Amino acid sequence: MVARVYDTPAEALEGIEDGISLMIGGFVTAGLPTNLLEALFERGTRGITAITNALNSDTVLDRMCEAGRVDGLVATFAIRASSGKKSHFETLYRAGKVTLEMVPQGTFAERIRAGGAGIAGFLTRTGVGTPLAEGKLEMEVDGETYLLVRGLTADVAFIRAHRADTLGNLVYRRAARNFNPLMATAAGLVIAEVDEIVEPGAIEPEQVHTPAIFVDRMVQAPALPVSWDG
Amino acid sequence: MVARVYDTPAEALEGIEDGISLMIGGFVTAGLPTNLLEALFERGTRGITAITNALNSDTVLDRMCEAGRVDGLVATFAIRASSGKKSHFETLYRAGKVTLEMVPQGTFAERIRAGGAGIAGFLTRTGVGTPLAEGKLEMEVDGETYLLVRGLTADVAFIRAHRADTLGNLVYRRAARNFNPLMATAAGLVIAEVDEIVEPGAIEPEQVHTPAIFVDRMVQAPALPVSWDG
Amino acid sequence: MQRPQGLTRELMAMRVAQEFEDGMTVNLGIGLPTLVSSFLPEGRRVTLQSENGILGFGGISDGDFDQDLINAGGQPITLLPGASFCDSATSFGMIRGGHIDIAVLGGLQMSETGDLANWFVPARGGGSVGGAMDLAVGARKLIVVMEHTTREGEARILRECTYPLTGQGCVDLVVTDLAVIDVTPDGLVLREVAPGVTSEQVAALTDAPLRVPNSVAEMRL
Amino acid sequence: MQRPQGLTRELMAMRVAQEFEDGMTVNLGIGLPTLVSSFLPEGRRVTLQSENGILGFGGISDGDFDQDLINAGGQPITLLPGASFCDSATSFGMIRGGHIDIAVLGGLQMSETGDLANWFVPARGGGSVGGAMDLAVGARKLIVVMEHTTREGEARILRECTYPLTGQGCVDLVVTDLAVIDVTPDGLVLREVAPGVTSEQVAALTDAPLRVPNSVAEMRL
Repeated sequence: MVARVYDTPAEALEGIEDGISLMIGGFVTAGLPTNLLEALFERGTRGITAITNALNSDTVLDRMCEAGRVDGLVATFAIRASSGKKSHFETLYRAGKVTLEMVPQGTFAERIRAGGAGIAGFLTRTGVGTPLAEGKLEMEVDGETYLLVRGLTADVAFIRAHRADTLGNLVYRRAARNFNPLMATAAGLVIAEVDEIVEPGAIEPEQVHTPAIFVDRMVQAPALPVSWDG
Repeated sequence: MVARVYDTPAEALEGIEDGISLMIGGFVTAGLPTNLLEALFERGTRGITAITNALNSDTVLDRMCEAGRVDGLVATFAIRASSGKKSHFETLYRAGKVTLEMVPQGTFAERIRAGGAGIAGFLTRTGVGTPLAEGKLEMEVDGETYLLVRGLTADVAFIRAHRADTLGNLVYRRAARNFNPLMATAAGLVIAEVDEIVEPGAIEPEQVHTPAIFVDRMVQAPALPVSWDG
Repeated sequence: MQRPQGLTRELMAMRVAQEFEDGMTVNLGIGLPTLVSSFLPEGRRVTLQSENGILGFGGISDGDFDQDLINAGGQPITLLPGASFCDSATSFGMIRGGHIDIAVLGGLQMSETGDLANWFVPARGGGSVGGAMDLAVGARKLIVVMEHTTREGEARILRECTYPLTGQGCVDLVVTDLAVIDVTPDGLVLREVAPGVTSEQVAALTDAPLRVPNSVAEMRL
Repeated sequence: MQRPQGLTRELMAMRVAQEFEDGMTVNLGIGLPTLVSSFLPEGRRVTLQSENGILGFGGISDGDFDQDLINAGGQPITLLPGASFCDSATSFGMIRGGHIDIAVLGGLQMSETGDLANWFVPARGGGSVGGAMDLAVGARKLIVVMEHTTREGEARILRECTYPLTGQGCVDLVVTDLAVIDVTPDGLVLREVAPGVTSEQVAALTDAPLRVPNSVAEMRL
């Protein structure tokens, strides 16, 4: 499919309904689609299951939790082991008002890649003998124990890239890549916010990180500063 | 590890012994490490299990078969359905002198990626109900049948890239990429032949296709023409 | 019954290309399917993907040969603006992950439930699988293009394939030199016949049960 | 027994860095392990990898903050010539696939067989796993760096961990403020003691059985 370019983040969300599963790219401050998240907050969408590496306090996602828009979270980092500022998510989680599926980060990345590539599951040693192995099938291969872990897909993915062409080819900047190219493959509707949109041919064919086939919608929007309290 | 640069393909093969499993990158005419293969032929190495997308007649790999250097092949394309020029490999295969494991091409690529990424196996629908499912575990996921396929690694990989820096970061040209970056992750010893070797920093960090961590040895050698009779 | 004269390979390719809609991404298999790239419908943006890691290429190139710029059949190709390259795992991720709208494959046999056999010829005792099995299960829609019968006049559309399979229940549509046939949950349904060919002739040359609606259109090419 | 004065965090980091050999690629976990990057042995080429998709970075940056150039702990970093970026699946492919020579992780508890617990604090009823489980099973060698005891003086090196595990039998070496201990097939073996600390003191503050060779070296820093 050829991607469609929208004028504003709000317009890029047309048709998005309550109850979606939503992948959100980014790692700490790098490569977060904050414009799209702010627009989604503004839109009032509810019943979201968010699939994202981390939920930190003082982020738009945590404000969405506070506003009761989030039903559940699939993440690698959401509850701090150390004391410090508690997120709204943590408060809600401890009150049993939101669900949390904690996934080791490498397994999280691989599950999303698998989901996008038609791989229903894979065998990893990560998590064997830990609480995160609960409910998972164990298999022996060559005398080593592995967990069978399922691929992961979502209804919608919000990603952030640096440069796009009008077809939807994407290039990421520095460590803003992280989960974005993976999530671009694994959702029914993929919406990218980008710093700039250029004509086809302006990106070298060898330098495309996410081929246009994966991207449905785009909007040009500068990266917003992301707060992070360490 | 930091990659070591060798002066000639022959020298880049130092220490390679008989009986190795050998991944060989390339697709038809694109991205074949022919300099390394010619050097391996010259070296007289025997007992090779070759893991490569295709074996075509009139190639150095087929001449290695003719010379009795190859014990087996893991490939997606090796025996033609149509008549036409028979490879030496096919003659030997029909005489029971070499083994062949035929793998669907997507499964072949994914098995190598898995091998390099510590994934012991994965579930794919590809091949279900076909002769290539024989001996593989079938699993049901959400009412769909999948095959459990194993990851694949090798002792040595020969790959071809366009540009390298002295640390071992690689960039591929056009469709020469194919299996090369996958094989670079999946072998104990990875040897790359490249068109040019530049200083660290000359390749943009965003544009590296194969990070240096995967490459052990490099040699600068121009691409040889590859014959291909369609 | 005399086998009717069917479409040429070029006309079969032209008919297949009509299935492509604006904005679709398509993978064309080796052989006859590759021909389809010469007949892409004007005014429709169709993106071609090749499993060796190319998205967005043009036609076959007749310029200088670049070893590194070939399609899955090894033929030299041209690039269009906005093309991209990727590795084979990513490329088959596109295919297996359901991101390809249509794949077109050649066929040796197909069954009434859409099983496809197209890689191994028992008479020759050989064949190679290449990317066919991945395309068969992965593409959202699979079109098979093949002669309606073998050179010896034997049916290729059977109750069950006798050749080793490429995929089970994977075919959605078959375009032959004689007809266009849909694979539906209720079996095979004749959609169109080639000019000068009758529904009865098609049915007679099809071993699998074939539902023939009251009115069957003639192919428009 | 009075708990002896141990190494500072900086000295622990310095001792860990001595394990790095020329040409190695190393992943430093969040917290104390990150400090190790300030003490890389001179003259040895050590490449740093961060699981958020960076290979070949330098130290912590004190220049303008670039949101897109951070390590796994969210700290701004500098790039060295020859650095590269990749996506998280590729990055964890490096880790899980055994391409990282050494990972350094913080710890809460470890067992005599090298089990590690470092992500969940039962007293707080919380914790997050991040990339720790992948690093624990994937790195060729896993070094844990932690205080020898809790703030309350309880042993962290136990017969069995009481906290939820990060990985089973994954630790190869532990560096504490008091000692360097190898995890071997025969159990824990004391390799070095901190300056001014005796083997007896270390053994007394270690709940797991600890083999003490006849001669135990003092750490050289």
